[in-house]
Amino acid sequence: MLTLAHFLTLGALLFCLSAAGIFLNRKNVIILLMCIELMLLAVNMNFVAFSRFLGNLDGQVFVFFILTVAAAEAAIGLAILVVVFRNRQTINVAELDDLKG
Amino acid sequence: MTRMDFLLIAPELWVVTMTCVILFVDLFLKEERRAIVYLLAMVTLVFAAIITLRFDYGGDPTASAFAFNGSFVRDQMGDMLKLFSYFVLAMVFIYAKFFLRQSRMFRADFYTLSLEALLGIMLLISANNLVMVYLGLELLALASYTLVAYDRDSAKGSEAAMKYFVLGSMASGILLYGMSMIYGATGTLDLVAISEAVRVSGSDDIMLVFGLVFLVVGLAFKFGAVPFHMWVPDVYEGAPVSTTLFISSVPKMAAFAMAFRLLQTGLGDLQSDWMQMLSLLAVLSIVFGNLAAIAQTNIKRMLAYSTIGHMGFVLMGLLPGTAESYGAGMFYVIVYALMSAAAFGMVIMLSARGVEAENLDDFKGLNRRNSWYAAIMAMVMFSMAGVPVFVGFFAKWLVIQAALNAGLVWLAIIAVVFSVIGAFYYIRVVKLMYFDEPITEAPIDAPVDFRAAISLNGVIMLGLGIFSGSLIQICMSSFGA
Amino acid sequence: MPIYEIVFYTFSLVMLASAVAVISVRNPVYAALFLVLTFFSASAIWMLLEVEFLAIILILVYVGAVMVLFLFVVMMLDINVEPLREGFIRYLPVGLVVAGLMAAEFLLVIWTKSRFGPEAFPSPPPHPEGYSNTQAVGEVLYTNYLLPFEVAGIILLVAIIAAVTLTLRHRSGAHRQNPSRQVQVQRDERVRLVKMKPEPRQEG
Amino acid sequence: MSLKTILILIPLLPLLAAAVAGLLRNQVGRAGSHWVTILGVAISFALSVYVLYLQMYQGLGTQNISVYTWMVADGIKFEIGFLIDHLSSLMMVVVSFISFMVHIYTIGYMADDPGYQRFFSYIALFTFSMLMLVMSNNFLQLFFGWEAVGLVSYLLIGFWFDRESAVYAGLKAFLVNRVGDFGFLLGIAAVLYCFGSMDYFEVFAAAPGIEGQSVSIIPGVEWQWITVICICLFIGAMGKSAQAPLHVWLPDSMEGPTPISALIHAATMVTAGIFMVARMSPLFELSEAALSFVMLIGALTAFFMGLVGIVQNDIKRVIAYSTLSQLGYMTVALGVSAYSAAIFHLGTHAFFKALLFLGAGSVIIALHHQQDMRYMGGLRKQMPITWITAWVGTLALIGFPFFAGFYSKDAIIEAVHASSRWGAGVAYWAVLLGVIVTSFYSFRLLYLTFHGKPRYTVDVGAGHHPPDGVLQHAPKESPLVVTVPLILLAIPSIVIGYLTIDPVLFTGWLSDSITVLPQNDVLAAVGEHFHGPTAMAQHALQTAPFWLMLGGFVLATLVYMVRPALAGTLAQRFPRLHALLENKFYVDELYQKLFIGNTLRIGNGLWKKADAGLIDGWLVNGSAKLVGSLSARVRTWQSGFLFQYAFAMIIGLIGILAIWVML
Amino acid sequence: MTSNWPILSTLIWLPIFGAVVVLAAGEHRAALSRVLALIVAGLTFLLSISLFTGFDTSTAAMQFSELKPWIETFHINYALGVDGFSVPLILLTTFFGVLVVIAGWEVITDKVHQYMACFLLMEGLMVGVFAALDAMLFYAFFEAMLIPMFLVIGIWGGPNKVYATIKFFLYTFLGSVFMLISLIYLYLQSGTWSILEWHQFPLALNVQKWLFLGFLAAFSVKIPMWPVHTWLPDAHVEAPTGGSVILAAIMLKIGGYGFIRFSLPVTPDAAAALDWLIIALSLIAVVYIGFVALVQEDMKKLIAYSSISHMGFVTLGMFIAFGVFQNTDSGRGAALGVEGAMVQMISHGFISGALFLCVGVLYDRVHSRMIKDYGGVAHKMPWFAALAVLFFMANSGLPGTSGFVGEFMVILAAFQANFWYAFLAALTLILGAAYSLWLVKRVIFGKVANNDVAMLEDINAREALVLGVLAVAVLLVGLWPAPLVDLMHASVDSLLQHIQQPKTVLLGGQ
Repeated sequence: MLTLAHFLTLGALLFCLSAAGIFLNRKNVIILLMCIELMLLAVNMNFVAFSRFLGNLDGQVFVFFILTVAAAEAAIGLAILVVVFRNRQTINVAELDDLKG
Repeated sequence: MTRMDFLLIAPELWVVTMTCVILFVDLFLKEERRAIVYLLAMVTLVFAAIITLRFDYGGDPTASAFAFNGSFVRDQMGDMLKLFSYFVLAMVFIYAKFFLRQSRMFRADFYTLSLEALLGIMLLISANNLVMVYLGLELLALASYTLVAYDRDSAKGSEAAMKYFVLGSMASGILLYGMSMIYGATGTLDLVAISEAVRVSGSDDIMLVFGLVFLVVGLAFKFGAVPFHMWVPDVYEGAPVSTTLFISSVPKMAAFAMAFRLLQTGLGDLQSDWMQMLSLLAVLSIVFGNLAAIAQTNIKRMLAYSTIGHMGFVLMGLLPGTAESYGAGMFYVIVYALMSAAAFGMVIMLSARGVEAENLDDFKGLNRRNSWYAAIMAMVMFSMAGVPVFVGFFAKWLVIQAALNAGLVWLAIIAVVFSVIGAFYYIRVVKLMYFDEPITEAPIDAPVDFRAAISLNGVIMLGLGIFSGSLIQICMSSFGA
Repeated sequence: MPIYEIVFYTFSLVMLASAVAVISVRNPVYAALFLVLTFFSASAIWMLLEVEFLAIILILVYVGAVMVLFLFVVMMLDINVEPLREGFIRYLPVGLVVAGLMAAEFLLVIWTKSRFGPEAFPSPPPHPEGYSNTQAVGEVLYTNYLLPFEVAGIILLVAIIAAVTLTLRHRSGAHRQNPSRQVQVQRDERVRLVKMKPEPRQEG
Repeated sequence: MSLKTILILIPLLPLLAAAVAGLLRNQVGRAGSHWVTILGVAISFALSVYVLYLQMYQGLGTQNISVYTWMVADGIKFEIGFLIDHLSSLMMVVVSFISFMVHIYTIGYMADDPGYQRFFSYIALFTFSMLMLVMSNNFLQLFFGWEAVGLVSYLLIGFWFDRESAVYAGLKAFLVNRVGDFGFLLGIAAVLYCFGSMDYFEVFAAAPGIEGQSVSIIPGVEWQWITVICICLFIGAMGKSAQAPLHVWLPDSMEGPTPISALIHAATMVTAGIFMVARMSPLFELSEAALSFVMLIGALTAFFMGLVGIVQNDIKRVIAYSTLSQLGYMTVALGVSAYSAAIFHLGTHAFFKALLFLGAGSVIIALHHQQDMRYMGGLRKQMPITWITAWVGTLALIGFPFFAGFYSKDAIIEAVHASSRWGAGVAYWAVLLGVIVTSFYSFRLLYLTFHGKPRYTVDVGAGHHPPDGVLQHAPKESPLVVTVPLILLAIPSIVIGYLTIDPVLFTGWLSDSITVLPQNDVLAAVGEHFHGPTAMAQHALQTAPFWLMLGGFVLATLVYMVRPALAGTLAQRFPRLHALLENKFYVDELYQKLFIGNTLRIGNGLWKKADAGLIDGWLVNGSAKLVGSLSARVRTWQSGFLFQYAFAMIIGLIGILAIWVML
Repeated sequence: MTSNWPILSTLIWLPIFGAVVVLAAGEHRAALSRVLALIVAGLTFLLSISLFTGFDTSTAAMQFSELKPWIETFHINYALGVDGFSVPLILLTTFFGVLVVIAGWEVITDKVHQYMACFLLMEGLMVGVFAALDAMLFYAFFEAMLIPMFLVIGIWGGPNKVYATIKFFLYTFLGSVFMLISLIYLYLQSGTWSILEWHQFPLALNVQKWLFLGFLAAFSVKIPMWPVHTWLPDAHVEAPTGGSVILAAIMLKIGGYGFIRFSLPVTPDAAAALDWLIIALSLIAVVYIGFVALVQEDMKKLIAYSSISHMGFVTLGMFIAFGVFQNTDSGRGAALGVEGAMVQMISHGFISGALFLCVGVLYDRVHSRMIKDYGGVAHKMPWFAALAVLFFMANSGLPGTSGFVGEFMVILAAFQANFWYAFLAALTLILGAAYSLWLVKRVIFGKVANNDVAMLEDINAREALVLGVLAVAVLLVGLWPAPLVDLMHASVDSLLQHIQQPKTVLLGGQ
């Protein structure tokens, strides 16, 4: 029988994967943006599951907003990405280290 | 939806309207007339203040009014924070204009984005359910990311924006995860309802604590508390100083309000849990921020680490969870915003021809070049260091008092010891200004509004210190202390 | 209802696998496509939970808009696929351990039966006949969540402004005439009068 | 003029004179400065005599007069005031008279010195300080005077401040005195502790009350309070009166101008200790132990310092060691409770020792500041007055019958003989043998200086700084301002003992000031055999001291007149002994090593190692460095890599989760 | 002037606003700023005399009190008032306020207006410290004072000024934050910031001990006590003459004043329990620092170390009372100790101020503070030499000078408690004389050492005025300390009465 825990597990694993994706990735920033999308998906999974198991629509509404924001975020993230690329001709994460110390 | 709902959000409505107006007006403005945008932005702030002040609570400072099904709340704390946000933002606008003009980045975008961010801040301050918290936060965050990358030709700026964006999004992901747990545990998104549900279910619910951890981490990121602080120095350094100026000041007030709403209004019953988490974060921030700041040569970066230290103090004000401590935290955050604005204002003032005065050495011999500005900077630095009678001291005092009152003597001792260590790098700035010979003798010049603003901002350090009673009174009464 | 579980596990596995792929493949285009797959699977699971409206939105918004945007940018930037670096390999075990630790912590909490188990959260009854998830969400959205809804709109506005601010640029290399400036130019901007001392006459 | 006014004027006039001479030195000029100070001291002398007259013939009893309240603290009154009784009025006369003489003498002696006004200012200031000391009616003022004379002594020894050795001697004198004052101050503190008062009368009245009360300063050892007080006070006296082992400063103090040696380091200041003990007799009488201590110290000083005097070549140093020895005599007298004898010897010694010093000064002027006796000789012809007065002084010093010193010294020896105090036997032999030593060095000095053949040559073209033994001008008798004081001092050196022994020693003239317990009253025992000064002098022929003195004379005559080579031979025969004496028993060297060297080593060690090294270097700068290095390390954590930032955040998240959720 | 004129406020704010006015005179009107500063300082001093004349010595109660709410939320008041402890110190402050202005008259040529303003500011703040009756107000003044001093050392100081001034600032700052914790704790317990009410507030012994240590941290650094004294030599050496003077003459006194105002009355039982600590540290200061002073090669450093040593008497005198109570039935000597400590503070103010001015006089001419660069100064500067010798003698505690009075009283008091305390304390008689006079020997006396010395000119009228006034003060206090001591009798008696009653008893009765 599928319980809430199953869905939450899914969310949790997705969350961990996305987090690992962020700190393991050394290649390009686009993957990072994708990981963020994954993370939001994980959260959405939780909300949806809770919403359903609680019989309460608030969670779904929240997911709706998250999706909206995620879209806006993606747009801005990509815009920044473009700027980075224009300035540095690379979007390699490991090369973005002018700022440190 | 009643008329009352709209009355309550009138300031927000005004700001959003004006943002659109500015956006629109800018389309038809010639390059030379850009100043109109600036004027409009200032007008926006002034009227926002007036509108905010018009609202009457009937004399009870702790009363709150709800709108839109309880998703929006007006109370004295929120109004005060908003008013100070307008004020500090006005300072930011004045300072930024000078910088943007000089570095040829004077576009309407800065003002529209800042005003959008302000809107985010205002919403965050007034948010009373998790959705509103999230949206306010994102509104603020998205505008901030953009502002960091505002100088499109700056490699550092874009790098900073990228880092900020990735880490910020990750933090909001973490925060959302926490929210989902809270939602799951209580079945509601409304903070008041959450607190009622928590009262019913009891505070030892693992689900709540689990969610709480994520909320705290999300908040810690917003504050820039160690170990979620990594973005702070890079962003402060990489962003154009006009943006740093903004990021370092106004959003801190929103972060405070957000923390208060989430932790106190929503999860007040979990105080014993989050107190310990926050105290850990506070200690780490105070220790780490002050230590790392010492080794800096870039003033923006130094101030960034100093921010981390200061946010540790704000957390210290939050964590005892008493009315007095919230008052202390609120006072601290307001004071910090003012100090930070002044400090970066001085950085802008020294930036000649659009080249940022990033290095501490740019402050060398300032006293010889212009003793009044040196005095202002000195006041700001002493205030940040927490030397009486500057206002920064009173902030530290209130916070330490709150911690002691909660029996956290060890925390207070760590805090004061590291504030002494921190004093070192503040007075090093004073040392550069007063004891060293200037590198350049170039006169320091700025428009009259800038000079007036920075003078006012500097004098506030002293004036608000000597006459700190009323502000403290307001902060305390907001929480019923 | 084994079919229910089969569907769940299938899509779950697909989702997780493709998520792993997203973070591990070298080519960002593949990554984007795997991301699409992830979202698609998620959408299916949401369907399973009878959250139809969001499931559809997920496909529409993400797969239809966001992912396209991603792909567009990936293509536009013409990023070359770089080899894995040595540092990554060295760092990987630690990273995996940490990720594993995190997952373990999460799961430990989630599998606390007393709190997350069926006793606390019994399986929801299926929706009654004629229930429209979309309608239900919509009703809440335009009443209780009116203010957030408006704010979401503003967020999108910010996104627009941001995108424009960051990426719209006049080509710096191109020489363009600015007619209005040409018309409005003043006399003293054109001609600069220089006052000089007369040169002393050279003797001899 | 009331008595109080007179008494105030006595010290105040010299003070005012000193202020005028010192502060208005350019306005009053050289003559002005000596006139004003001499006038001040002269009036002061006259008034002192008047007070003494009142005391002796007008029946003016003991007067305890308060001038003003210095302060009141903790219920204790600290006052400035005068205690006038026979002892203090006698001391006032002695002090002001000697001072007066020295002032006059100085006009001649310092005639060419650029610091003329300063010098007068100093000696007038000294007179003030000394008078304050002797007139005091309480411990505070006593201490004030005590230190003030030390100050002036310091200034005067180092008067020629471009002479390194003089400045050094002044410093040494002050510091050694401070060592004594250290004890003295503790003594005063102990007095306050025991009696709760600073006033002599109150203290003396309460003194018997603390008899038997003891204190264990070092755990396990019980001391009588009264002994502690007395010994502490006496340590002060040891410093001021140059008793061994705090005597080292006095010979060096001869670096100062000769009038100073006469005034301060022979006649007045150094006797302050003697005076003080006599003044404190009500306390000392209560402590046998302290008195024994006093006696033994005195005996030690009297004998051994005399021995050192034998081998010195510097004329002033010989007299200085003689002074030390004589002070030892006085101290011995104090130690056997013969306070009056000590005071008596103090008085006579003041005259003849001042005389000797001024005589020596006269010689020194004549020889252009040559002080080494090896370059003198045969001066009796050129300087008859000096010669004769020097003979008078010498006879008085060695205790030739009828001369002043005879009476006082004989009385002391008799008193010691009569004493049954613990250690009195040793003391008796010390003072007895001291007589022959005294006689020997005194005649040696006389012979080397005035008799025999001149050991100097006169070379008119020798320049301003001729080598030793060469003079630019032939020596001649000193001017009147020098010789008159010599003569004026010679007279009392002869007669004062004869005239005053009876009242001072035996008829209890000092009994209003000095307390002697009946069982300690050795003078009474001596007095039983006293039948007038003439008889005493006649009787002297039958006593040991006289023959010992004569022995010294014969020995000296033999060595220095009859066979002048003998001295060198003796020195060669006993090189160790000679070196020991020549080097003053190596006390200076010992102190140099033990105290000065170690003090500097400790100071440097504490400074460099503890202060700069440990506290400042290690703790203060060390923690600063620690913070700095921590800062540098912490800084590197901010690597600039996005993935590490994210990693840190996740670690933080995991950490918090682990702590609060898992635990 | 009417009796309810807020004289204390005037004394605080007149110099502070004066400083603003002087600053406004600007860099290019140096002469004007000098004159303005002198007028302000002089006026302040004249006004402060009314404190002395109007002071009622018969009561220990606070006088000239002022009370206005400041931060009402936390019951913080702008509360001022003076008693027998504060009046002499305030007078000392205003007195030196005038002197440093005169002392810096020609010497300072760079940024004169800021220099003068700093000193006026400091003057006002220091008066504030001595007059504050509200702990927060006290703390505010206490800390704010650091800033002008920090600037003074840093701007007009010597070659190593930065190190010295930062060390000074951080050292004192570190000490005082612990006091802040104590103060806040006291407020939280008592609900008031009024120092006087704290005096009466009962506290358990171990709480008192912690509070006491908090206060100790602040005041021991300020005064300074061994082993937290190392900032002082550096600060003194690098500071300009005026800075050294104020530092030595007044700022150090604030530590001593703090002990009297806080440590003793607020935590009497802890003070009684921990008096061994203070006494030990004081005696170490007296002896150890005496040795260290002896081997100094830098005149200012020597004087600085001697200051530490002398301050040892202050702390010794204050904390000897408990020993006295224990050792004697009458308690005689306790008041002597406290009053001695106070007198020592005043006297040390005069003497060390004067000594630093003396060094300043030499430094202005030769630009060296090293002892070896001098010798035979008396030949060229007889008047200076006379005054310097007087001050050095006073420094070594010569009777008749003010230096004697305090030391004498404290040694007497120490003897009432324990022979060895007095024994060690009295060692200063030897050590103090040794380092003072050895310096005199090397600098003032001897042959003219070098060309620099040969070129020296004697002090001018301005210098003579400053040193002369101080000489008079030193002698006056030395010859007649009664008026000074009488000022504080009532306050001392009441303090001693107070500290004899254990606060813990009160607690038990509640």
